Amino acid sequence: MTSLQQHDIASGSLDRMWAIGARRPEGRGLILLVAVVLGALLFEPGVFTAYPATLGRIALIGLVALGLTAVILMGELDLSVASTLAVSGVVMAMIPNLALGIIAALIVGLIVGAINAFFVVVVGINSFIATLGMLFALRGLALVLSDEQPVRLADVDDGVAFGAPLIGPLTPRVLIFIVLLVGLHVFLTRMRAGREFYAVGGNRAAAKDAGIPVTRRIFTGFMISGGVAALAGAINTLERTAATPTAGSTVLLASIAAAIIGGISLNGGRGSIIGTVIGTLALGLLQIGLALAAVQQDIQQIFIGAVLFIAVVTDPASLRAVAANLRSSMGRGGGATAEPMPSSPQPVAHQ
Amino acid sequence: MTNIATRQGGRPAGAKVSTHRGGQIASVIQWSAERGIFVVTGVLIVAAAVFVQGFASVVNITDVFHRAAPVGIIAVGMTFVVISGNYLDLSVVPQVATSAVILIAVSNSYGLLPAIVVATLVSLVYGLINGVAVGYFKANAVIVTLATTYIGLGVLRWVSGGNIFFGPRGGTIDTLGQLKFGPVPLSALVLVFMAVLLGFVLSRTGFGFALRAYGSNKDATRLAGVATSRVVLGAFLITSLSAMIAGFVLAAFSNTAVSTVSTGMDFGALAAIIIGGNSVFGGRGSILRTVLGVVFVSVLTNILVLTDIGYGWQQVAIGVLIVLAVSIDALARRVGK
Amino acid sequence: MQDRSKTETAPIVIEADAVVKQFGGVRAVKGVSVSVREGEIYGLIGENGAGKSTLMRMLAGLYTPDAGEVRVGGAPLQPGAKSALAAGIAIVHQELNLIPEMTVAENIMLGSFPTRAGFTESKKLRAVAKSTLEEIGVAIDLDEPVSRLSVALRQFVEIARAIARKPRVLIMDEPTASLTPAETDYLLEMLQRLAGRGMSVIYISHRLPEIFRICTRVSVLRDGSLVDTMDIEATSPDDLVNKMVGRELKLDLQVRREAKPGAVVLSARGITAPGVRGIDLDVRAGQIVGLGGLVGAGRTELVRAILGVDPKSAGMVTITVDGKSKRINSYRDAVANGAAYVPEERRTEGLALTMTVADNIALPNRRRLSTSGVLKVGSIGSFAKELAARVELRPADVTRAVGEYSGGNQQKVVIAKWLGREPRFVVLDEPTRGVDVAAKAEIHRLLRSLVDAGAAVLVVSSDLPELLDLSDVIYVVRDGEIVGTLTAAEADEKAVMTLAAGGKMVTSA
Amino acid sequence: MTLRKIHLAVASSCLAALMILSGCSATNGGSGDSKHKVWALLPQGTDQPYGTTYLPPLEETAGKMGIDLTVTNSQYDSDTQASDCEVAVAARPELIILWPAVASTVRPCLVRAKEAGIPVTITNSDVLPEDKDLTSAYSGPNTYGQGAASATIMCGLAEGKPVKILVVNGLTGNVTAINRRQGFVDTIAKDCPNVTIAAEQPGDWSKGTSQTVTSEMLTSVGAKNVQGIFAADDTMVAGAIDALKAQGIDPKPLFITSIGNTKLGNPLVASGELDGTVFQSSVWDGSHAAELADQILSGKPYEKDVFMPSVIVDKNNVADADVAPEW
Repeated sequence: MTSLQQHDIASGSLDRMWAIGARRPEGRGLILLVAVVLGALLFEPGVFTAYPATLGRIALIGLVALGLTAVILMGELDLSVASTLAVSGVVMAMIPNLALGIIAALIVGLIVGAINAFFVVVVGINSFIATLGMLFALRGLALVLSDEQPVRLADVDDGVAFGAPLIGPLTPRVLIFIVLLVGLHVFLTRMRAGREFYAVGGNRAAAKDAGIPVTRRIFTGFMISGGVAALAGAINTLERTAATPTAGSTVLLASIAAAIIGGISLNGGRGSIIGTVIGTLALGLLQIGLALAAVQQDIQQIFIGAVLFIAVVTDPASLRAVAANLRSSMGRGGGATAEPMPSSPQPVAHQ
Repeated sequence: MTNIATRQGGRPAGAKVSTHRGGQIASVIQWSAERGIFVVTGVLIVAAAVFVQGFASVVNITDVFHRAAPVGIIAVGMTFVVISGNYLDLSVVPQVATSAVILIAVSNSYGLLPAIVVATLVSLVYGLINGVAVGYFKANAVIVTLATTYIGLGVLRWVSGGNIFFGPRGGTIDTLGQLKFGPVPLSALVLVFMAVLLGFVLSRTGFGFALRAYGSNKDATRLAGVATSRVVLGAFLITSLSAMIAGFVLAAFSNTAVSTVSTGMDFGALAAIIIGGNSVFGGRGSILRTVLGVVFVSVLTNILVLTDIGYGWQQVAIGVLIVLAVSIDALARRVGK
Repeated sequence: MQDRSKTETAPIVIEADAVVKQFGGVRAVKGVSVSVREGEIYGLIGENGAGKSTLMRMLAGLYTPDAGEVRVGGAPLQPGAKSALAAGIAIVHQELNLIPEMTVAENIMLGSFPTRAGFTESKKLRAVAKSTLEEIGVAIDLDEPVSRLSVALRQFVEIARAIARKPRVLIMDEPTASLTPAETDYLLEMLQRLAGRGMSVIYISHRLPEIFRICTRVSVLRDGSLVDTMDIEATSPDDLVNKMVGRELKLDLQVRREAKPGAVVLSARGITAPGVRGIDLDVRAGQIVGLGGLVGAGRTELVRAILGVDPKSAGMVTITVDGKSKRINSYRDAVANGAAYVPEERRTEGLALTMTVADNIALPNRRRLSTSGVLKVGSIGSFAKELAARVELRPADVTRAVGEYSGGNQQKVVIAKWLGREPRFVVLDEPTRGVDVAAKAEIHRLLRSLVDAGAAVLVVSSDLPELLDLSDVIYVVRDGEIVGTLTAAEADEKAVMTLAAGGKMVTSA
Repeated sequence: MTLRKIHLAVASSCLAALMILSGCSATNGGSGDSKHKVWALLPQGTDQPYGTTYLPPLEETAGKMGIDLTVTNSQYDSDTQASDCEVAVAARPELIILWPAVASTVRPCLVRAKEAGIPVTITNSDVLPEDKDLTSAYSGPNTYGQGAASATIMCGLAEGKPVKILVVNGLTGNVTAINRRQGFVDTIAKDCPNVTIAAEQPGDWSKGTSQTVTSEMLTSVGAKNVQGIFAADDTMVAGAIDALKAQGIDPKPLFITSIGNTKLGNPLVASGELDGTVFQSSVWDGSHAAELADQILSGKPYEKDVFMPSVIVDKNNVADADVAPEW
C-alpha cells in the first residue's frame, strides 16, 4: 500500500510514446538521415550502388566519432584526436615490424588519452583547453618524428592487402568500425562502467557521492577516445601504406559534427552511440552523394555547413530559447513550452 | 577520554603546520596565476635580448610586431567571446580571409572606401549570424562557428574562385602596409589602438561589465535584468569586426590576398588568449592578458626561428605552454577554494 | 517518541573524534566529537556556516578530516565515499543529487548497480529499486527519467537511494527543505519506523519542531565548534536557538503590523503557463501577499510567468507606478518598471559567485552607475558599501567574492542588489530557505521596511510560520490555480494546509 | 510541444532535401551518356591559387574532348583522397586522373583501380617509381625537376664562389613543398657544393609569412652572411624580396631564384630583383591532363611521360610571349 504517488505526466500510452520519442536525442539526426537518403535515392542512387566506397567513407569519419562519443557523454571534449591519429600513424610506420608497429600505435593512443585525462581530472583543466594544447603538441611531435615527411611502411603489400575487401565487400576498416560501434554501444548501455559514464556527465558531484569512481571513468573515457583515434591512425597508415604527419586535418571537425548531428549534448549525460552512427551516416552519405553528383567543392562545403548549422539551431532547447525571445519582444505569444510540467504529489487511483 | 584530549592537543598543531606550508605553496600558485604571464613574458624578452643574437635589433623587433599584429587583433576581439564562456569563434578564419580578399579585390576595381564598406557589411553579417545563433538560439558556439566556417570558406572560394589578388605596387594599401614609425609598423599601432579601445570597453563600460557577469553566471545575470542575448551578440560582433581589421592588416602587409591567408589563426588566437591567463570559465580575464599572451607567443616563435628550430618544435612549445598556463589557473582556482 | 531504554544502552555505531576540517585558511570544523548510538535519531542543529554539512560529509566519508578521526563500530573509517558506503553509512544531501537523464531505478541504484562480469543485471536492478520504493511506501514509475519528476518526488528518490543500501547510519541534511508538511509528516514517521528497526539516523534541520518531534538527542554547532549535546527532554526551542546564535534572541514572532494597502501595483490577469492555469492576482502598495501551497503546486511557475522569467502562453500583466500603468511583456520590461526578483535558487540564479559583492550589487544598477555606457568605477564601491550596510552584511567587505559568504549573507546580497533600484514590486521565492535564524529575522525586517516604504511584495514560502507571520493576505495555490484567499486574520496553518492539499491530506501508511 | 518539434523537424528535413535537389540539378545538367566518364582526384582546387588556374583549362579541354568530368578535392589529406578514390572506383568511370595528395600513399588506390580495370593517369606530381607500372601515363611538371632547375640557376649565378643562401619552403608536410626542396637541395649538393644553406623555414606559400621568416633568418644568420635566397614559389620570393628591402638591403646583388613565373614573380624578374624562376604553367598542366586522358580513352598513341618543359625564366626571356604568366 503506497501513500505518495507519481501523478503521471503523459496519460494514455500514445502520449507516453510521444513523450518518450520527444525525449530521444537522436530524433533530428534520424530525420536528417531520412532526408539525405531520400535525396540520394532521387538524385544520386550511385551512393547505394557504390556502397562499399560509401561505407569506407562512413567508417573513416565514424571511427574517431565513436571514440569522441564516450568522452562527450561525460561532458568533456577531446580535440587532440586529430593529432593523436597522426602521431600514432607515424610511430607505427617508423617501426619495421608491422605487428609491433600497430601495438605501439595503440599504446601511444592510450598514453595520450591518459595524459589528457590526467590534466582534466587530476589537475582540473577544462578538457577543451587541455586537449587543444595536446592538439598542438602532438601535431608538432608528429612532424618532428617524421622529419616533416611522409613515412612509408616497411612492407607496402601488407598495407595494400589490408585495404582489400575481407568479407563480401567489407574492408577490414568497415568491419573494425562495425565491431567497435557494437562494442561501444553494449558498453555504454549494458555495462555498469559505461552506464556510469552517463552519471559522470549528467551530475558529476552526485556520481562521486554515490561512490562511482569518477576519476577512473574519465580516464577510461579519454583512453577510449585516444585509443580509437590511434586505431584510426593505424588503419589509415596501413591502407595508405604510409603515414603522413599532417594526417587527420579534416577528421576532427567532421567527427565532432557527426556526433552533434547525432544529437549528443556537449554538456554531457545525453546522447548515444546509435545517435553518433546516425550522424555519421547522414554526413557520410551527404558527402558521397554530393561527390558522385559532381557538385562543386565549394558548394559541397556550403551544404555540409548549412546542414550542421540547421542541426544545431533546431535543437529543441534552442527553439524554446528563441521562442521565448520572440515572445518577449512581441508581447504575449503561443505555446510556451518549458516542459516537463511538474507533477504535484497527489493520491491517484491505485495502479 | 584521555586519548581524545591528547589528540585535541596534538592534531590541530600538526594541522596548523601543514596548512602553513600549504598556505605558502597556495600563495605561490595564486601569485603565478595572477602575475605569472607578466613576469614570464618579461623574463623571456630580457633573456632573449641577452642570449639570442640579433633579437634586440630594430629589424627583428619589427618582425616580432609583424608576427604579433594580425593574430593579436583577432585575439583581443575574441577575448570577448572567451570571457562570455563561449570558448571561441572558429569562423574568424573565413572572416579574416574574406576581408583581406575584399580589401584587395574590391579596391582594385572600385577603390578603397567601397572595399572597406563591403568588408564591414560582410563582417557584420558574420557577427549577426554567429551572435544570433549563440545568443538567441542558445546554440553551442563551437558548432555554430564551425558551421559558419564551412559555409564561409565555401562562399569565399566560390565567389573569389580561390584566386590570389595583388594590389598595385606603391598603392595606398601597399604604402600603409609597409608604413613604419621607427621599428614600429602601422599594424602594431592598430593592435595597440584596438587593445586600448576594447580594453576600455571590457573593463569600463556597462556592456563589458554585463559580459563579465554573464561569463560568471548566465542565469543570475539575466535575472538581474541584463539583455544577455544581446550581450553575447555584442561579443560576436566585436570579434567579427576585429577579424575584419586583422584581414586588412594581413592584406596590406603582403599587398596580396588569398583564401588560405588565415589558416590556423582561430586556434592561434585562442592559444594566445589562454596563455595570457584568461579564464575560459568566465570570471577572470582582461585584454591586457590577451596582449601579453600574444606578445609571449610571438616572441617565443621569433626566438625559435632565430635559433633555427624547426616548425614541429614550435608547435610542441605552444601546446605545452597552453597546458601549463591553464594548469596554473586551475591549481590557483583549487587552492582559492 | 521511541523506546528510550533501548537506545540509551545501545552500542555506539558511529563517532566523530575531535575532527578538524579546513578550507583554504578557514577552519570549518574545529575539533568536534559526536557519537551516535544504534537505533537513535540524533539531531544536529546550528546556523548556516556553523559546520553542520562539513561535519556530515566527514561522517559520510566524503571529506577526510585534517585531524581527528571518524570511527564506525569502533574501526576508523577509510576515506572515500565507497568505503563509507561499505561501512553502512548513507547520506541524503540538502541539494538534490540525482542524474537527470537516468531513470528512477538507475538513480536509486546509482553506484551500486548489480553486475555479472561487468554487465548490469537490469532485472535485479529494477527489483531492488522497486522493493526499496515499496519499503518507503512511494510509488514512482521506475523507468521515468528523474528530469521529469517533481522536486518532492526527487527528494524521495534520493531517500530511496540511501535506504536501498540498507545502511546502519542514515544521515539526512535538511531533507524537508523542499517538502510539504504532509510529506514531512510522512518522512518523519518513516524515519521513526526505520530507527525502530535499529537504524541510526543523524538528522539536520533548521526546523526545531521536527527536531523535537523525532530526535532523542540533539547537538548544537556554532562557528565550527560543538556548543552542547543534550537529551531532547533537557532542552527547549528557545534554549536551542540561544545556543545556536550564541546570543539572546527571541524567536521571530513580533506583533503583526497594521497593513494599510494602497493602490494596486501589480495586476495579473489570466496567467497561463506550464503548471499555471489562468490565475488572476493583484498586489497593492504597502501590502505583502503570500503564496501558500504544496511544493509543485505551481507557485514558482506562477511568479516566474508573471515576471516573464519563463514564457507564459496567455495572460496579461501590468505594473502601475505613480498612476502610470505599463503592460509587462518580458522580464526586462518588469525590471525596467520597478520589479525585483529574489529567485528560489540563490546560488545558481541569484548571484555570480566568482564576482565580488560590489559587482553583484552593481549589476542591476549598472545604468545609474554609468554615464552613457561608461562605468563610474569609483562610485560602485561606495554604492555597494552603503547597501551592504543596509542589509547588515557580515562581514561587510564588498571586495570579497560572494561565494565566500554563508547562505544567509548571500541572500542579503541578492536583496541588497535590488534595494539599489528602489523596487516598487518585489517577488521573493522561498526567501529564507536554508538561511539561519538570525539572518532570517533580518531578512524579514528588511521586507517589512520595504513594504512600509510603499513597495508591493509577493512572497512564496513553504515555511508556514514565515508565511503566516509575513503576509497581509495569503493566496493558496493548488494545481496551478488559486483555491483560496485568506486574510491575515483568518489564516492559520490548518486553514492553509487544508486548502493546499485540497482536503485530501496525504495519509501515511 | 511534441507536435511543434515534429513540425520543425519536418521543415528542416525538407530544407536539407531541397538543398540536395538544388545542388544536384546544378550539376546533372552537363552530363550526357554518350560522353566518356572520367574522375579527377585532386588534392587542391579553388582553395589554392594554383588549383584555381589549373581547374578551368582541365574542365574546358575535357569538355572539348567530350569527357564528362567529376572532380574531387581532398585538401592534401591523403585519407580523404583515398576515400575519394574508393568512391571513384565504385563509380566505374572509364578513366581516373590522379594528382597524388601524398605520393607515397596512393599505391592502394592504384591497385584498386587496376583490379577494377580502370586506367589511371597521373597529373602534376608523379607517383613513386615503384608504383609507375600501375599507372598508364604521367603529364605535368616534374616538381622535383623544378627544384632542380631552380638550383641550376642558382649554381650558374654562384659561378663556383662560396655562397650562403636562405631557403623558404612551402607549407610544412605538403608534397609539392617537399619535392621542390628535395630537387633543389640534391642538385646544389651535386652540381655546386659551394652553395650552402645557412637557414631554412616554411613560408606556407604565403607572401606575408615568407617576408617575416626571411627577415628573421636574415637577423639570425646576419644579413652580410647571406648571398642568396631560394623560395619554393614566386609568392614567397616576393615576400623574401620585400624583407630584404625592409632591411634596406638591395636585392639585385643577391642571387635569388624561385619557381612559378606567376603574375607576382614575372615582374620581379623583369625588374632584376629576382634573378630567375622556373615557369610552371597551370594551364599547360590542366589541359594536358585532359588531353592525355582523351588520347588513352580514344586509343590514340600517347607518351608515357609528358613533362611540362621546366622553362627557365630570367632577364633574357622574361618578356617573351610564351612565358607570359598565368596567375
